[in-house]
Amino acid sequence: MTLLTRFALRRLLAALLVLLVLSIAVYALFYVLPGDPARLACGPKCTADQVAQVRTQLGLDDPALAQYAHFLHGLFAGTDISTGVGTEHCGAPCLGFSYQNGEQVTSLLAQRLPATASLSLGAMALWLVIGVGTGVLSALRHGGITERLLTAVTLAGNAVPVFIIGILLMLLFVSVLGWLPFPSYVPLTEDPEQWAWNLVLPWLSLAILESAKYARLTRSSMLDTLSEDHVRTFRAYGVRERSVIGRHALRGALPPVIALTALDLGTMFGGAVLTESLFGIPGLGKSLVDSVRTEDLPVVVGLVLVTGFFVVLANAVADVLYAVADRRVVLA
Amino acid sequence: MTTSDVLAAPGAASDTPEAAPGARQLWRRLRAQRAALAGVAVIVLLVLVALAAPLLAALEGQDPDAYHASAVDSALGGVPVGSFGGVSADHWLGVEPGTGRDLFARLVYGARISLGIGLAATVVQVVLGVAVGLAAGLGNRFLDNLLSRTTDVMLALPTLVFAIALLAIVPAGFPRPVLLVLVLGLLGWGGTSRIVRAQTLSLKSLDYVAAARLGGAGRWRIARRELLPSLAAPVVTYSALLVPSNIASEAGLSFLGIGVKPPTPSWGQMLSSATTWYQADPTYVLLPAGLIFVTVLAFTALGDGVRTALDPRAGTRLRAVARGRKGARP
Amino acid sequence: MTSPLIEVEDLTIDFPTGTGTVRAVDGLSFSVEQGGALGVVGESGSGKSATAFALLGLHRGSGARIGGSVRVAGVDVLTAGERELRGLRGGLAAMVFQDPLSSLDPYFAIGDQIAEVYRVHHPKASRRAARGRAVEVLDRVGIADAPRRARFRPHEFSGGMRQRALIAMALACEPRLLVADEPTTALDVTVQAQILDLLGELRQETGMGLLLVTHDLGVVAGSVDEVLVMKDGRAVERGPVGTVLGAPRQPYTRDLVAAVPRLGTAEPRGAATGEVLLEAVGVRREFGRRGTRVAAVDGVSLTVRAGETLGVVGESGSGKTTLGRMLVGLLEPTGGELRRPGARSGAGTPGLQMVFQDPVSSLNPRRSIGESIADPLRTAGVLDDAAIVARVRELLERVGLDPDWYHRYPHEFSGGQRQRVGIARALAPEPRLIVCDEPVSALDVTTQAQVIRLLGELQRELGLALVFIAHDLAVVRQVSDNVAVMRAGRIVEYGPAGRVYEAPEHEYTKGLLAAVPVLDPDESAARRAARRRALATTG
Amino acid sequence: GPEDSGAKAAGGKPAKGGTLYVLNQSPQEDFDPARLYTSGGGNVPGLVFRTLTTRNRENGADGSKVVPDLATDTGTPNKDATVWTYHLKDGLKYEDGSAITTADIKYGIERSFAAELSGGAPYLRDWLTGGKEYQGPYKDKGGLASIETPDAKTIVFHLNKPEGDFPLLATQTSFAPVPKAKDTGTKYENHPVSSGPYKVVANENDGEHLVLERNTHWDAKTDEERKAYPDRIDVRSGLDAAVINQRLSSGSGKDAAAVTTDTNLTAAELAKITGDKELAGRVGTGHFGYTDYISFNPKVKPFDDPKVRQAISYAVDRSTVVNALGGSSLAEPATTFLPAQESFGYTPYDAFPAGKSGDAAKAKELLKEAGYPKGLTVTLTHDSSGGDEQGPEVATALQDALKKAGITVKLEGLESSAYSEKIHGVKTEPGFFLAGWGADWPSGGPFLAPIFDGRQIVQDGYNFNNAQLDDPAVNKEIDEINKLTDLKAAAVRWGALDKKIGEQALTVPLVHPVYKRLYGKDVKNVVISDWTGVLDVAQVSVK
Ligand SMILES: Nc1ncnc2c1ncn2[C@@H]1O[C@H](COP(=O)(O)OP(=O)(O)OP(=O)(O)O)[C@@H](O)[C@H]1O
Ligand SMILES: Nc1ncnc2c1ncn2[C@@H]1O[C@H](COP(=O)(O)OP(=O)(O)OP(=O)(O)O)[C@@H](O)[C@H]1O
Ligand SMILES: [Mg+2]
Ligand SMILES: [Mg+2]
Ligand code: NI
Repeated sequence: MTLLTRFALRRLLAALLVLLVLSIAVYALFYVLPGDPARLACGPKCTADQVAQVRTQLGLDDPALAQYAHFLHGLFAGTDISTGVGTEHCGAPCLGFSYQNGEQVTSLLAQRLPATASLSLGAMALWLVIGVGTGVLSALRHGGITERLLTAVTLAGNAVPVFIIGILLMLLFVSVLGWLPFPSYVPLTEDPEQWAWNLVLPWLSLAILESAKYARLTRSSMLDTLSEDHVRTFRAYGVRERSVIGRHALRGALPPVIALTALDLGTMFGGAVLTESLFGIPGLGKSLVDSVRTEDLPVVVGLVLVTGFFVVLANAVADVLYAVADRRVVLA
Repeated sequence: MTTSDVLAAPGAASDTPEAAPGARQLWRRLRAQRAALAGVAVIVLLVLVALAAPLLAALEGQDPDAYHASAVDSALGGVPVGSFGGVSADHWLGVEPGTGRDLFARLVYGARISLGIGLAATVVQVVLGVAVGLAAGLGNRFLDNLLSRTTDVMLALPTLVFAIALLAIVPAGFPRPVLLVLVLGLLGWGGTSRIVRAQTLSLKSLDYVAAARLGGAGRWRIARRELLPSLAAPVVTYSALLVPSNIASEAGLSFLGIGVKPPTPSWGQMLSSATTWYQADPTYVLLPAGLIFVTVLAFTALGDGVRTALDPRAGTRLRAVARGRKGARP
Repeated sequence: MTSPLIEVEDLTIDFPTGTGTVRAVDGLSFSVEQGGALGVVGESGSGKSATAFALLGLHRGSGARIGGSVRVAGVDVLTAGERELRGLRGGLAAMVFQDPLSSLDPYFAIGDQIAEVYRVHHPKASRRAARGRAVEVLDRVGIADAPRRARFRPHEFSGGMRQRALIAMALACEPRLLVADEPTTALDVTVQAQILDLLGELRQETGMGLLLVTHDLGVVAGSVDEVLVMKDGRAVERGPVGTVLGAPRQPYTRDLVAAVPRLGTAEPRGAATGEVLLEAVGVRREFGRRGTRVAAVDGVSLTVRAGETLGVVGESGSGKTTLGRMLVGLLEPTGGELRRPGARSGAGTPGLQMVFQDPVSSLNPRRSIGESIADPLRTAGVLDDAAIVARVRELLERVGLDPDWYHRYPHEFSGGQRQRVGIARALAPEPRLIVCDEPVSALDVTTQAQVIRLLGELQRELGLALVFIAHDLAVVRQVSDNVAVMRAGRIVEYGPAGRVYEAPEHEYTKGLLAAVPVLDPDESAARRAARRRALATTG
Repeated sequence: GPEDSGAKAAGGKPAKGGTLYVLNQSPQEDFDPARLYTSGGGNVPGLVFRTLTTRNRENGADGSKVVPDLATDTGTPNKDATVWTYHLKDGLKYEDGSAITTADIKYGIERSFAAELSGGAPYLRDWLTGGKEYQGPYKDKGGLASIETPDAKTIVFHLNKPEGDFPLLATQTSFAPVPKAKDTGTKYENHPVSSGPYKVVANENDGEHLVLERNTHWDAKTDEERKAYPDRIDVRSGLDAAVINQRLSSGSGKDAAAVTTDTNLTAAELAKITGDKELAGRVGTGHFGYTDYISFNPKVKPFDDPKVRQAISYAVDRSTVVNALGGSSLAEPATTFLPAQESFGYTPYDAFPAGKSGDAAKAKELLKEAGYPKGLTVTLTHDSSGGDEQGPEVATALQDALKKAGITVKLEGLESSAYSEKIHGVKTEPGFFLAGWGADWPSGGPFLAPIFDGRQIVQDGYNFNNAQLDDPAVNKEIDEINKLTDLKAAAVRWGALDKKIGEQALTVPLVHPVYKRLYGKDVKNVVISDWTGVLDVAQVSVK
């Protein structure tokens, strides 16, 4: 386990480095972007004087490096901002304040996270069930007509951009059949039943897309383990096929699936932009696109860092999970 | 990066390229798979359509950018006049709502952009990915760490954000398709690089590379002679899956309004403007969606076929000779 | 008398492949009495495993076509229903597979795996009872501290322990027949001897029958009553073990027996007196990072002279390959010094070449063998294209391959042929020293003999020096002038071959020599008894 | 045209009670009266903030009149309309029962000058004496001297120039009272103190979800405008446009009592709804004063040549533009710069009659005269976001129309922010681009002055006088009209001015957009004024 701890620590350090580079990249990018955040924050009819005032207010007059240093300081030590009549404190992992509306970026992120989490976690559960199930089935029926059918179906799922799947699902379930409400995000805390009903279509869209990938991965991984010697051992000892597959083959096939799940979940926590846009889910991805458009640097940096954090974290978790699940893998 | 993760997942890379087939054999095995063959046929057909777009449009007698105010009903929000989205002898596949532009002409012209961007972006991704992956796999620890972390950053970048930002930075005069190729290519090589690095690392430890070193071959020669041919298999497989994902990405960017510039038609752009019309004029959605679907399907089938054809398990194995004490090490 | 334990009649097995069908077993018949022990030997691909698998009906669902009849413990294997077959598998007949690492599920504790199998055949047994049984059989096969070790997972066991665990799994259900498919091929000689001893003891104790599949004639000698020699899916010869090995009737069997390297029969070799080509002084090599650092080679000193053969023996993991790679410059030593008088140092030293252990991974599958051999010549850049091709053809011919095979790819060759290609490649730059890393371990005895003969010829003709790495003491004996015995990264014994083999000084060398299987069944039995006595007194 | 404007009040008598749901796209991120920039005090904010004056909450053209709110009348000007005096009504209270004073109104206005609270309209800064230098109450404790509050009920504004439109400006939320003791600076928006019929009881996720309940201290007797039928108003924002329209059209459950204040029906949705009688009956139509047009910069060749501008004016095909914006029910072809509403001073004219689909022959002729017999190539700058009125749909429609006249149009589509930056910079402004202009209040002044007043050319900020017209005659006429406090008389002169400027072909008016919005089944008393063009949440009832 010490090996594992050290490995985890090393990955963590690398992750921090990656995040730092990410934030620098975003800052750098924003300096070359056309458009003036102060102008965008102030509104089109602001006078030049007003824009200048706002620019000072936002600290955009400072040299680029000073701004970045200020950002880092806020991140590690927190920062204060004037509300006019007093000051507002923004505690230690402070990502700054939105240019657009002066809100703390951390609280903005916290507001968006539940929607994204609802979308990703639900979709994940669904695609794991559909994907792994299909994968196992087609591995078992290897070479048969069932496998070919399943392969065709999964290929098809994999082949369509998510917003088309979404539209087709809406057409079918909302317009033609009328079984489902037109999706509209309702927070879980507000009404769990409505929350689930409204998320069914977004979940399905993502799950159809993703489960295709998982089915393919599970299938090939399963075929690998099914041809492994230890599976043969249990067969040779009269263990039932069901238990050979369920206990031994599936178990061996799972590590890559786990690894991929962690990675996908990471990416998805960064916001499934297209899905969120299509279904109007107020998640991280949607606000990311919005804030890039309004050049709301603090929000963009915050979102990119959160996304990056989840992706890098998921990468590391995937590797650790993989190593734990399969001790044969040497941690490198 | 999704497919890359699958391919680059530890363990998946461990397949030593034993008995891997050469190009001739590859084609023979590919030919044996009906799905892959169908994929190839569809791709060839689509490429032909793209190349002959002006010819096909001329045959129909339509210009992809010409408006036909009379073909749509202004009072009804601009839905095409006539059934199935305004299908007629003049407009073989109907017209675009709101503008009355000819759909057939736009679809065939759109093939140029969609396929062109899909293929070209893949080339950029593969070239960059192979270069970085090889360098990381062959370089010393420092270089490897540097490049691997860079790859991590690439994979962690929210592609869309940077695509939006990059598209905003570049002067408006820059040809948009080229720009899209560059954006997709420059932001999307992480997966390839990871696969290539993993493969390089596992190949590097093989005895034939050691033999080449003993024979006096330098790094570059080893990379070229011993590694690249073996890397070709996973890279080709992966590229076949990259093409459709790039086509889908172009569609996605267009969906967010940052794809090719109007009036240039692309399937993605058509699809994105069609999304609001799916109830009032389903034909308008189904045409580009169907085409993208078929294309992506064809490439995926081809990719799968290549993967199967390259799978050492598909051929007869010479495992028996490798028995003996192999695998004895705990 | 009861009916025989195994009755195989006119067994044929066909495997459909992409290019037609392969007949793996062709009209094979044999039987084994209750409690009897049959050894099945033959070169690779002769159909031994296919036959063994057929006994348990393991070909079902694989697409193989099977003809004839197979009865095991009264069950007609080919026609039995699913249920009956499951009862046979493990319950009446159990199988031990070749590779002990991959034959166990890496994710489950060993005890649990045994318990699972036990409960399949004793559905009424509680989980607890099954676990108890697992500990019991693990203890029986000599796993010390079985209750604790039962909770270990396979990767925490050594190779020998894993093989014992597999045997324990077989024992758990008290089968009447044990089918062991090359159960010791993956193990070191000392461990191999222990396992074979264990099998012998269990037979005596439980009276179960044994079918032992192996390509190693030495292994069958002391372990079975009867031998069946197979070639190309047919039985060549069958009879009591002493008769077949001592006085083989068929020419094929005779060749096979003759090809087995023997400890006692070393050709007299001229003493090496040439110039010193290579000298290692206290060479050391460590792997891993802080905390997990291990010394694979730990202070090795040796000298290789022109025209000499230095044999290096030692069990798996003792550092032989690491040493060999350092000698040719593929690995940098972390300590000590390597002197290569008259040669540049570092990889690509033309004077030093290597033949690799694994014929599969040592040739680039995507390049023709001619190109692979030509590569060092091209890199050198001295010869023009035509001259290079001519030289490669000459080399191919020299190692006994058809020069017209220049454009063939590795997968079109057999293991022995590939090893010859590897030798040709090593010869191409006209080296003065070749390090051969287990060049014959992966080969059949007959092919093994051919390759050894080839190396000997080349050495004589070209005045080559060889460092011959092997785990097989007999093979080393045949070719070496000097021998170094390695253990845990150190050389424990180093000297002229004759001296080391006839009068070993180190306990470890003595143990190794004692564990080498011999062809004579009586001798074999005597040695086993001696080993057991030794154990009894020390343990 | 205005003839079809305004929906009839839906069936049944409106009654008090129930909850009204508002489904919107944009969250009410700014709920601070100083930061809001909405015409006529806004819709949802208008429920919480009362201002000195307010818009007349009636259907159609009547709705573009200004009426008193907190004040007893729409203001008393001095002779040249530079000093405006207001008196408060009796019995005005905040949600906590304390009395509303003119000092609070003064403080509210002063807050809007603070850089911390940026975002509001610029007029006060331009009009109030000393406004340019004032930094807001946080930095400048002394206050703004040009606003006097001789007593708690009187407030006097001193302007630096005559402004007959001042009563219309006084409808903006910056005229809402803010009690200084309750001011929390940038945090005030979380719980602004209500002076209107509803108070904020919940504000989640920065205006994404608002719950408003009756303010018991609001006295209907002091407020003739707001009906305030529902007991509760629940505003849910951050929804996708399609979601909103879909929910309104199915109208199940709570959605039966729902309306939207920011989501139009799209062409595709309209196409579907038109076929459904029940749905079509639940569509409200509104006209907000807005014009989409082509803008020329005569400083850039070849647009310095009036003939070229005229040729383009003749060549445009307004029918394809209308179609691009959703067809004839969502856009009306425009030939005047002023919106087609009396309050703006609409005077019909068509300086360069292009007919329904363009007069290519006339255009070619003009081009030949201008020295381009073989046609010419120009670049049209537009916003690259799809679905925008200045977006690619309109640009490509124009491209196709001009092609017929021998004008090759290259398109330069820019990201929204880059596009605004470029077209509003005096130095970066392209020669030929798409633009749009909306009214801050229904009057010709704010419509024409920023666009054509030479003194409003901004050198180092956002400039809206894109033609960079600095015509003394025009400037003088604008000053003259501003002096008029009779808004009707002023309107007539604005109309005449529009016609006069129109003849110079500095812009090509394309369309006036029309708003079509769905409302729920249970929604009654639908009022859509021409001032806002959208359903007034203060008037609807759900019982
Ligand atoms: N599944 C299979 N498909 C096709 N051919 C097979 C298959 N299994 C075995 N064979 C072929 O059948 C023949 C006999 O194989 P078998 O495994 O029984 O040999 P063996 O005597 O056990 O050899 P070894 O000593 O290498 O284990 C070989 O030619 C082999 O290539
Ligand atoms: N690249 C490496 N990294 C880490 N450890 C290594 C490496 N190569 C070898 N070792 C370790 O060094 C020790 C000696 O290995 P080596 O390959 O030299 O043994 P060997 O005697 O050749 O064994 P075998 O007979 O199995 O080939 C082993 O414990 C092995 O695990
Ligand atoms: Mg075998
Ligand atoms: Mg070795
Ligand atoms: Ni991915």
